[in-house]
Amino acid sequence: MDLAWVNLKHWLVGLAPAAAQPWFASLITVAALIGAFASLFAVTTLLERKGLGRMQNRYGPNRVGPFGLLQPIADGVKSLTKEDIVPRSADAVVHFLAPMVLVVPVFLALAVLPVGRNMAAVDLDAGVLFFFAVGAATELAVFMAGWSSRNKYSMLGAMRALAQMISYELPLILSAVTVIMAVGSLSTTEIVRAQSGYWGILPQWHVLTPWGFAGFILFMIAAAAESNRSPFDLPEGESEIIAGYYIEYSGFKFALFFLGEYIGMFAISGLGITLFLGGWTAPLSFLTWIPSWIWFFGKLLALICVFIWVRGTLPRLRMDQLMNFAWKFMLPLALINIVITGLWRFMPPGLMRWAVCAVLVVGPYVLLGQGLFRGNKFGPRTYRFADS
Amino acid sequence: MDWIVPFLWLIPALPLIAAGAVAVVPKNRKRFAATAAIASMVGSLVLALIAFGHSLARIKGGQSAPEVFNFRWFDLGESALRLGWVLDPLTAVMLVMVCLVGLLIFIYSVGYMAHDDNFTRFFCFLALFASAMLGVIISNNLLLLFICWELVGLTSYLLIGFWFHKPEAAAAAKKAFITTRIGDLAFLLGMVWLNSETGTLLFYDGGRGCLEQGALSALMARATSLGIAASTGIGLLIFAGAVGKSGQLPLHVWLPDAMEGPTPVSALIHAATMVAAGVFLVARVYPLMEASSATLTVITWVGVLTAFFAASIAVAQNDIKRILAYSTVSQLGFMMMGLGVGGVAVGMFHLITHAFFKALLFMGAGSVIHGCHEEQDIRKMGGLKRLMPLTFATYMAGMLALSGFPLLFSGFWSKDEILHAAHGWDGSHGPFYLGLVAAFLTAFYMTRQVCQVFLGEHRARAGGALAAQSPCQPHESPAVMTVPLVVLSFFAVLLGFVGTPAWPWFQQFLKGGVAATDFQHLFSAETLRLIGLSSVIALGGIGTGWWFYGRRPLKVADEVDPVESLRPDIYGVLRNKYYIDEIYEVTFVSLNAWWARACNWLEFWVWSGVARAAGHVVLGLGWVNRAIDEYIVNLGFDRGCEGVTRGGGWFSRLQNGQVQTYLRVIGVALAVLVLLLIWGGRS
Amino acid sequence: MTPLAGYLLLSALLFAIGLGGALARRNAIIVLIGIELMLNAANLNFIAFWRYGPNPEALTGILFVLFSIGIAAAEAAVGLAIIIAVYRHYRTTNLDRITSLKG
Amino acid sequence: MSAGFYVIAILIVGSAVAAMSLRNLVHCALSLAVTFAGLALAYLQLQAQFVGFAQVLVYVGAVAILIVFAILLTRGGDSEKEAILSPGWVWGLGIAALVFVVAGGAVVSSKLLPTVQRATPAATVKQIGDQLMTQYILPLEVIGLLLTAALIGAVIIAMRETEGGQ
Repeated sequence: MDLAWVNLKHWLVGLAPAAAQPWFASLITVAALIGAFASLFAVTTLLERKGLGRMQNRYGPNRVGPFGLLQPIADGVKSLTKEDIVPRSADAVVHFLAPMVLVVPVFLALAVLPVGRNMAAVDLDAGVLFFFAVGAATELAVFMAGWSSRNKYSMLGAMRALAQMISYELPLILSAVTVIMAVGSLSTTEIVRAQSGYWGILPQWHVLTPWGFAGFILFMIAAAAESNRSPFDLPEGESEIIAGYYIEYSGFKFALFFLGEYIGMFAISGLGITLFLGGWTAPLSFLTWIPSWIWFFGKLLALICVFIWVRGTLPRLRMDQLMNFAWKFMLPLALINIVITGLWRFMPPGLMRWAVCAVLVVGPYVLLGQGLFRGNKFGPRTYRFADS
Repeated sequence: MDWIVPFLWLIPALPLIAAGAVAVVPKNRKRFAATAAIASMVGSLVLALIAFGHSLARIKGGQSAPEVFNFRWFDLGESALRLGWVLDPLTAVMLVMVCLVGLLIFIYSVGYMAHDDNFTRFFCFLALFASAMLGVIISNNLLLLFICWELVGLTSYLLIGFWFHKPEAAAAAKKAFITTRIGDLAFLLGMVWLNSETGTLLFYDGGRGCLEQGALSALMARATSLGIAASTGIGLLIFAGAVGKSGQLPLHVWLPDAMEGPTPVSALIHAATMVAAGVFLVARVYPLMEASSATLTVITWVGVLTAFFAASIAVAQNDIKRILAYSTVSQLGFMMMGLGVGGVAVGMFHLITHAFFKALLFMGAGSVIHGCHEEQDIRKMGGLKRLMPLTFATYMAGMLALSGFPLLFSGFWSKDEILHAAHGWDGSHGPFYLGLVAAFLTAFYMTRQVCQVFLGEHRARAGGALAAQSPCQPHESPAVMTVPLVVLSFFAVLLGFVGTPAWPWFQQFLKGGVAATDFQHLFSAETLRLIGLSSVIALGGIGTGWWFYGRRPLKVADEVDPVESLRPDIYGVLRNKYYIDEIYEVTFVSLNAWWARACNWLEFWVWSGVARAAGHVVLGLGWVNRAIDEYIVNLGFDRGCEGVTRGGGWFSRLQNGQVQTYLRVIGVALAVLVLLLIWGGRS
Repeated sequence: MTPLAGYLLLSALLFAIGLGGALARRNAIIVLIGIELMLNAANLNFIAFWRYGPNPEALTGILFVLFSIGIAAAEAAVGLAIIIAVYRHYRTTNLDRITSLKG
Repeated sequence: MSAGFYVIAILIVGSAVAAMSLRNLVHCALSLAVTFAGLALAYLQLQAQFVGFAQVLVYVGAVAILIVFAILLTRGGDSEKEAILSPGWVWGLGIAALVFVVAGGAVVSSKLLPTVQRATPAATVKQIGDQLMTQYILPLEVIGLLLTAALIGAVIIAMRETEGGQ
């Protein structure tokens, strides 16, 4: 059961002629990845709309199919059949290319995630670096979309998004660096293997160490910002700049952007799971009989639910708050966390190491938070009125 | 207590941590800053005392080899860079001295700087300084020593310029930094040379260090093209670094100006510790210095000349801190001379005693300045004996120690030791006699200073009328300042007894031996004669000073100095410090400025001018041609003229200020270069 | 043609394109882009020599390129900052109009 | 010479030419990003995986974005109204062609190039890391210092002067 999908692939590859087998294997892997995550995308849109609806005391979609379960299909049909509008003054080529440049790297990034035992599409020696490298390409796509539309709202949205993505990329990568330091490898499969042991019944996940916990929290906050999720959704804030860099997109291109955003969120959550939550390993030692890929997708769904929950709960940040938070809070903490990881690596195992590292994690958090709030750097909202 | 050696780094680390902590707290957390700095110094002092005790116990056990802890810093290709720390008697003594004096000065600063807005910054720098200085002391690698040495220089710069809003302070800081850099450059060269000769910069490394026998004999055998042994050359270069840092001739000019810094800084850095770092450096690499008599001769002469010059300058100064500054330069000269003629123990003994009594004098001066509301001119003081009794008593102790008052005070014994060694030096008797004169002058100017500051009537008001009810009445300083004074004066008096000829404990400790009481030596005829001579010199100096200044104190501030009325010409030379600053101004500084101007001129007129002139000449020819053309030959030469004009334009286009044109030339050059390479490879 | 020669030619061509752009265009930013291209051409050379050179066990080529990438990042940051400062002063990025260096 | 090489070479050269010749600066920058990506592919082709990913991360992710920002900050996002070539552009192109001919000639005519095909060298991340932390530690530190200095320098240079230094 654990290796069901792997065996299925081997069986399918065996059907092809010998010369074409490597190509065929790649094709199957790619198709499986795209299929799995695209259907997860469909499920997620429904889950998000339903979940948000419940949080806001309404039903959410409930007309198409039983309990509105067929809503994603209806959405898909709608966006595919809609008219594709390109503004007259837009830079047509760049406008056309932007969604592709967004979606392709995002799918590429999925390739290095081990979604189950022996189920990484490619097992790269520098997997994590690959992930971040292709992730960097999405910034260019955002800029292309915003600039080519010749619309000041989309330009503003693109600039906001760029500034935000660049700012949060630093804590994102730095918090991932802790894991790389601890494991001593950039390979995602290696990182999962390093977490596959158990202390008694508890798993040896990185999130269960002080630095890992701090790193995980930092990583997920930065991930929310990187994928433009609430409360960091300024680039597409509907109430401020309508929809940010994809105002001028409609129909299929808009759907591609939508898809790209969600797949990006899956990819980055998947990386978070791989780095901190033990990848496909079971959370308790007596649960290992459940197939590994179920664990991975279960964790992924759980994280997605957290994202939806956060979106339904927190208000949007202001631009200066966003920047201050990244540069004055996240970045120093991520740097301190790296030092603590080094300390953890060189201290002898035991309760002492735990206590020291925990204190060192909590101390800067409290101090920095206190200092920032006292300086009113990102204090409560202030209001300015037009006539004053 | 063997654990102390690997953990020696804790001693500088504690103040460093304190400096870091103080650096990040807000400006108004004065109490935290002072507490952190002082606590770190207490911790360092405790560790230093442990190290001292450990060293003592080892010597008692008969082991005298330095203990080292070396480790690999990083690999550089094939070779590894190794650092380490060393614990030997020299380190132990210096550690205790720096920590103790530093601690007292830290405490004193709490009072002195209490009203300064930048209190926390001050303590941050002070702690950083202490850390760097302790790093200099413990390092077992010339490179590590150099790093800390430069850090010390940096903090000195920061602290001299602490009141950087005063232009003099900023200028003095810059002067100090640049002047010492000259010496440091030589130091760096010496270090590079040493490394290339011996392959290591570790002092002691189980027989492979650069101060150990193997390396030294190789150095001595190695002759250079200049006809001197490599050991001499390296020794002299390293000594040049010490000259810069310790304010010896001819690089002493920065030290008196450094008195623009706050007084605790003067006491800590420019009297007790940092300026002594040069002396310490010479003592640390003494095996290298000892390897060639030429080096020792240079050290001796530089030292004694400095001692004499600075002492004579001090006679004619009126700024209370400047007198002490020149006195410091002079005493550092004594130390150098002691190192040159008598070895590590002689120089170091004076260093230690001097550190205590000079810190005491500076802090006393600070107390006086504080009490007199930032007045520094001794002519405007006077009569403070009544107003500041505690300061007066402690100041007297320091002054008598510095003057070398016979038998009781520490300065007497250490200076006597130096003179004794100079007397026995087989090079020349010159240093001995010059040293005697310097010692006499020392006693004289200190007496002058004390008489003018503390005796007579207060002269702050014009005409000498003392307004007793004035709010500006001089007052005694708070206890936080006077208590360190009392502690220091205790040491200033008693410290001499650890190194008397009868019981040379200190000297033996530095040599790694145990001292025995030996009254025979004390009462031998030669010793007695020299002790007598020193006593006469010191008492003579004090007496002469009293004759000029004590009998009849100044009445008004602008009265002519008695010595000046005696010999105005000499006094004028001395008051202007032999015009050394002025000489430097007209030689080095103006040479530099002239050279810069010349370069500017060359750049503007020659290089750029050639291009322009070429253009203009050809253009001018074109103009001439056109004139001829228009008025004489008419249209005949039109085309030729155009060609020439274009040629001129082409010349001037070579320098058109456009980056791309330059880039184009580079591109052509690149192509030519590749062609040349191919050609060269073919043939 | 061996693979090494192919990569070297590609690198030379890239270098020449960068140089040509840097020499022929008016805009300072394009000139900077040209310089980036030249740098990258050099990097390609290093990697090609590492891959096909006599001693690929030594990672010198790769490490050199890593350092070169770091330096190029610094260069781009400083260069663009200078361009922005110059733009603020002259209100143009046209190199023909920026001739303060003229003698 | 594999077909992959030719594809990559055409991609690199074509996008580089575009980056150098297009009228719109943003198009130039985007072409430059394509060139960088093509170079990264070339590195992958040459088995230098780590360098390839670093190339994408630094150049496409940072340098290209930086250039785009600079273009927007200097209002170069619109197509240029005047001529894009500087007056002496013929000279410039000539020199560039000269450099290419000379360098290419050197490569083609060289007899020093090894002709023996070697086994693919392995450069794992671990090896690179080990080398960086041992033999090349000093350059690494220097680069770190350089980047810090460049960061501060760039901020200072680009900072507005008008808002009063204090």
